[in-house]
Amino acid sequence: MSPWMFVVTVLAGLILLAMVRLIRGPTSANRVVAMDAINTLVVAIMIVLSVVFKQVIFIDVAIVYALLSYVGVLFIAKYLGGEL
Amino acid sequence: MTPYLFFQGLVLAGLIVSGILVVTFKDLLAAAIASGAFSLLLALEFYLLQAPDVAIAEAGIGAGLTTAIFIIAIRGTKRYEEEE
Amino acid sequence: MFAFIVTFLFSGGVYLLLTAGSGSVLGFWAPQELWVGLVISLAAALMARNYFFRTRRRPLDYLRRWVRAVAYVFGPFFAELTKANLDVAYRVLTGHMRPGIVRVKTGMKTDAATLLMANSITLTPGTLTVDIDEETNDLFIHMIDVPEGMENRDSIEVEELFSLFNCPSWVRRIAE
Amino acid sequence: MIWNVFIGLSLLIGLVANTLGIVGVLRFPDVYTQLHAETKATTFGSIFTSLAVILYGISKFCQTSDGQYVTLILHALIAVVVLAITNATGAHAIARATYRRGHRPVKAVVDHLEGFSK
Repeated sequence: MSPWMFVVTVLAGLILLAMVRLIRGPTSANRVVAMDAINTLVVAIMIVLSVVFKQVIFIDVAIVYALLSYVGVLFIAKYLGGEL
Repeated sequence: MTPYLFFQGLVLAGLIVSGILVVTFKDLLAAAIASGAFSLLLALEFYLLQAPDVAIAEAGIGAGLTTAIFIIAIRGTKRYEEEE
Repeated sequence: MFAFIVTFLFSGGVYLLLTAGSGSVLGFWAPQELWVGLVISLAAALMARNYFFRTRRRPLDYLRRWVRAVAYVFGPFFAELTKANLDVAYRVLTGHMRPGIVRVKTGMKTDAATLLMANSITLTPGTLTVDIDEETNDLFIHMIDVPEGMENRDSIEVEELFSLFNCPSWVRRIAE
Repeated sequence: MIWNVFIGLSLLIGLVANTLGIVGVLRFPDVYTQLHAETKATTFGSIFTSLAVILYGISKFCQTSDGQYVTLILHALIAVVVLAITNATGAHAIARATYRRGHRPVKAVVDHLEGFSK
């Protein structure tokens, strides 16, 4: 088991842990926080996985993904704040 | 079981959990947030299956566009919630 | 004309940065990437020169700002981020906190400086930007551990938030 | 050889920081403190796991001088910068929306934003 694969597996376990907050969170804002944490972890996983797969093109997916998931978070935040 | 398969099992477990959450939440905004998390993990799964172009499309449509459409629909209709 | 050259050089540089490693001409680039980059940067410079380059500053001044921004990110900012993580680790393990929302006078003059300051505050120890007073550019921050005596004051100065480096003066020199 | 030590060290720091961040999200009582843990710790952890990738690219480039490792380094750097900026701004947006919705921080000793309205 290479160290890269170990790191990626632990990060996936952390995603499942963050999902506990997604289930339990008393308000919607707590759930958005959990979703934001999942976003960051997925981007980190994608960057590390491009080393495992040995293909440089895969790292571009992480950039696009980081930019686009941010749009979803901003949209939900605007709705929560009553500005939409 | 190889580490790679174990990691993919973790991601699939996250997909199943968030999919169940989308169906069971009574608060529609929370369901929209869970659906956002679902499409984020789906993009990661496409990435794992060596399809970066599909992953980019899924990140754009699932995380950005679908969340925005759901939020606009909730604003236009009704958000069922008990208390907050 | 001057705005055109600056925009051309900037967009061409970004294109070269994104496609570095595609071939072996001039070290890192494939020849077709160089030609396409030339055409695209010319088109971008023709279209966007009046939007991208508004103020009439000298080019050396711009260069100095960019160098300073990079130095800020890798030096003081990273040190404060490390300290912030030790702080968060302490709070997570012990659960000791004393939260509150405090008004901070920043004294920044431009929007860009306020943005950079707000993002720096969010990623530095124990503070999180919540809202902004748009007339005076004051920030409202959530502190996880308000020091004794601070809750009686009306507002605090931004310099009191940073202990290792003087980040506000860096931000002022970069973005004002 | 020395590169491997640095890569392992930064991977370890990244894992520890990410774990602390998620534990903080699970443990802290209200949205604001959860945002503290989430923003700082997961950004720091992702920076360090990406730093390991960058160090790997540098070591491989020193051995083989293959151009694709330059692409790896530069794009990982861009991804990290994008991640830091979007994380900070997203945390700001969530905190502002939460305050406007009417949730106050629990057990707050001071609240200057209380009477402030636009």
